[in-house]
Parts: sequence; structure tokens; C-alpha cells
Amino acid sequence: MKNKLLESWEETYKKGQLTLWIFLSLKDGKKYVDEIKLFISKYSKNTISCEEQSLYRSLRKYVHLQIVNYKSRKGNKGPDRKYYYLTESGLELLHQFISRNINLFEDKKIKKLLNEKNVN
Amino acid sequence: MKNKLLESWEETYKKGQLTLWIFLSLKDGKKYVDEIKLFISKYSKNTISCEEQSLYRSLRKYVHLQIVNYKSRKGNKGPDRKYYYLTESGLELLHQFISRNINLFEDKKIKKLLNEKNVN
Amino acid sequence: MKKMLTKDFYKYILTISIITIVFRISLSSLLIIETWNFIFIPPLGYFLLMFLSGWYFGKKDYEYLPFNDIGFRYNLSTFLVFFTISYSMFFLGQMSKYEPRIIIDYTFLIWGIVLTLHLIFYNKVKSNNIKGLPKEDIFD
Amino acid sequence: MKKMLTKDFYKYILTISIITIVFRISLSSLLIIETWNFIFIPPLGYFLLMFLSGWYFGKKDYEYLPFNDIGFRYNLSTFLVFFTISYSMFFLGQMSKYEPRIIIDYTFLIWGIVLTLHLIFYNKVKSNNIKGLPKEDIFD
Repeated sequence: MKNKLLESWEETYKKGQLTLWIFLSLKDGKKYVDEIKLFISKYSKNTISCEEQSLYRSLRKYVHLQIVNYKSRKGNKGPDRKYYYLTESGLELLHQFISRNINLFEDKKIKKLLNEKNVN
Repeated sequence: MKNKLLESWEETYKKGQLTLWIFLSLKDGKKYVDEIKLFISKYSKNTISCEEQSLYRSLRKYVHLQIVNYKSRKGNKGPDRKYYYLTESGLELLHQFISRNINLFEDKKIKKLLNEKNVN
Repeated sequence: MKKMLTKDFYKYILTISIITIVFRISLSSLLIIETWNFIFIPPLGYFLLMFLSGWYFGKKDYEYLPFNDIGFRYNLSTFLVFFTISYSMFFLGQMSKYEPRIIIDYTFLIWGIVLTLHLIFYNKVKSNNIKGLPKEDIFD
Repeated sequence: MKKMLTKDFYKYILTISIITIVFRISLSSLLIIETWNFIFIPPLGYFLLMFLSGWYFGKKDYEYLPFNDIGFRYNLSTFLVFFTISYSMFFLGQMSKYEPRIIIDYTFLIWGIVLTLHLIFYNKVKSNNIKGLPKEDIFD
């Protein structure tokens, strides 16, 4: 049951995380879809895996909202690749989000709670 | 539009965060519902606010799953209060979750991306 | 399944037991005195009250803990209550001559088939549950 | 609204324009030669094809981007296509004597009321959208 619970928790948690990871991968530099996938699975240590389908879906939404944009460039072989990047407002959104939500974990007390094996 | 986007993102993100904050507040020590609420709004700097109703609902689920338990104690005045705490398996679940999902942000590259104002 | 026997669920069973007894007695009484004009009242009232009980307690129960049994508990318990009371009344000779055993037997058969199908579907969704709660709902 | 004019939406408009023209012409032709036995075919076929078009393109469109307009775009465009073609055919004298103007006018009136109600509901859900996308769906 323990693993099923962890799975279930991570499933819910990941829903809110995918956007963050996509944005971080794009902040790291222009990327096409496969590179974004690779970045996410590498740096999330495979806790967040995303299907190509849902990645495309998310990117289309961000492009529509003008927080992400892309340039078409020739791939090594085959058809043109879309290289995605964060727009000005996308970058600003990301920074706002990070400062409001991620930096919370930098708080001393929270850090202690996160890292100590047993306080209870 | 920018604030509406941030709002919308945080709305989705928070869904996966509430559990973590409840667990952290309980790891900090036995608490009753009002204290949990206070802990969360204080340490999340009001980014995560939870209605009492949904907090009770979540706690009932965790108690049912035996990852959280409670002891009834007399309150200052009025009826008994339920003091919630993490069970053994709840604590283990929390640690597994933290080591898989939160410590990712300790990665050097990710930290840099999170903190630098502009890399793009 | 045992974990799903909540307080509201027991209240439901108690409520429908009373409703069912009242229904059976009032129906048989009307049939015995052959009052055909008001014969529609017991079944109509029974249907409405049963529906409202299920709705009321089911909703309260779900708000307490979102068990995902697609209502199988409720179907099964209603089935058991209905036929325990109906067969008891029959064998105690409390029914009218217009209520032969065959009607109860056929109802039992058809409802039994529906219940079996319900059980099959319940077993399918069950695999997605942890202690009766649906996976994607637990940490939401 | 302008942002919602997607490729699939234009394909839908093109498709229903063709279907509507074929429907009007085939119906009028059958009425002119008074072939009553097959008169049910154009409206039935029209209904089915229109339904399938809306379903097919609407689904594709939603998969592309989940615009939340509760189908108002589709209702409005169908309304415009249908009456542009119907009134054009009428004023060009292409219709049978069994299709007087009053029928089209009444259809226009009733559909117009439905469309207005649809617009009211659309305006209500719109406030929850960002650039046409529903808030709770964007980062999901």
C-alpha cells in the first residue's frame, strides 16, 4: 500500500509541477520537444515523466497565451524543428511564481523539517 | 492577464502542495486544525490558504489511510480538540516523497535556474 | 468493504428498513380490503422515499469520505433489506392473496442479475482504489 | 473570439456550407417533382451529416486547444451559414412552392432566440477564461 500511496500522491503533485519543469527547461535555453523531455526526466530524476502528446498540448497552450514562443529551424535531418523559448512575459511569470512558491522551501524552519529524519 | 495567469498556475500547483504542507506542519508537532491552518499560511507566506472544510476532508482521508492519527484532548474551553500527528507510515511516506520530489531543487543547475534573474 | 460500513451507511439501512416495512404493510392492507383507488400510493411513496434516502445518506457519506464503490454497498444492502422483509412477511402469512410468492421470486431473480452486474463493475473500479478511496482523489 | 477562429473551425464552416447547399437543393428538387416517398432523406441526411461534422471538427479543435466557449462559435456559424444559403436560394427563386418564406422566417426567429440564450451563457462562462482557455485547464 505504501508504494501505491506514494504513486497516488506524486500523480496529484506532478500535475502542478509539469509547467514549472517545462519553464525551467526553456529558461535553460531554446529547446525542441525531445530536448525538453530529456531535460525534465534527467533533472527530475525520472519522477516527472511526460508523454510527448501532453507536452505538445501544454506548449500549444503557452504559445497561445504568449508566454512561450518558438522558432522553426532545420533539424539534423528530416523536417523543421520548433525550438521553444520563454517570452518576456513568460520569464516574468516564472520569476513571480518562483519567488512566491519555490523560495518558501528556503525558510530555515521548513528546511529543517524537510531534511531532519525525525522531529516528531 | 499576467496576474490571472499566475493565479491560475498557482491554483493548479497548490492542489499538489496542500498535502505536503499538512504533513510538514504535523512533522513539526501535534496540532489541531486551527494550528495546522496557521502553520500553513505562515510558512507558505499566504500562498497556500486552505479552507477549514477541505482541511478536515483531507485529514479524514489520511486518518482512514492510517498515515495520520489523532488524540482527543481538552481545549482551553469548549469541546475536545483532535490533535493530529503523523503515524510511522505517514512519516515514512513523507520522507520518501521529500527525497524523491523536493530535494530535486537542491541540484546545482536547477538552483541556478531558479535563482538567476536571466539566463535566456 | 468492511471499512466502508460508515455511520451514515448504517443510518441508511435503518431508514430503508423502516420504509420497507411500512410499504409492505400498507400495500398488503390496501390489497386485503381491496381499496383499488389508493393502491398507487404505497409503491409511489416507497419509490420516492427510497430514492431520497439513498440520495441524502449517499451524499453525506461521500462528503465524509469519498469511497469509490459506484454505489454497490447501497444496492446490496437495499437488496438484502427488501427481500428479508418481503420473504419474512410472506412466510408469516401477512400478505394478501394478490401478492403470490412468484412475484417476489421473480423480483429476486431480476434484481439478483442486476446486482451481479453491479458487482462485476465494482470489482473493476476497485483495483484503482486504496482502502476504498479512488487513487486520484486522495491527495487532491 | 477572434483568437478562436482556428483551422479546424474554418474547415467546419466549409464542410457545413457544402452540406447545407446539397440539402437545400435536393430538398427543393424532390418537392418540385413531388416525390413524397423519398422526402425524408434530405432532412435526415442533413441532420446526421451536420451532427457528425460538429462532432468531428469540434473534437479535433478541442484537442488542439481547449477553448471554452460552450460551443457558441459553432452555433453562431451554423446559424449564419444556414440562413445565408436558405435566404439566398429563396430570393434567387430556387425553392419549391412548398417552401414559403414564412417557414424560413419562423426558423430564423426560433433559432435566433436559442442563439441569444446561448450567447448569454457563453458570456457567463467567458469571465473564467484567459484568452478563451478555461483557467483551471491551462496549467493542468
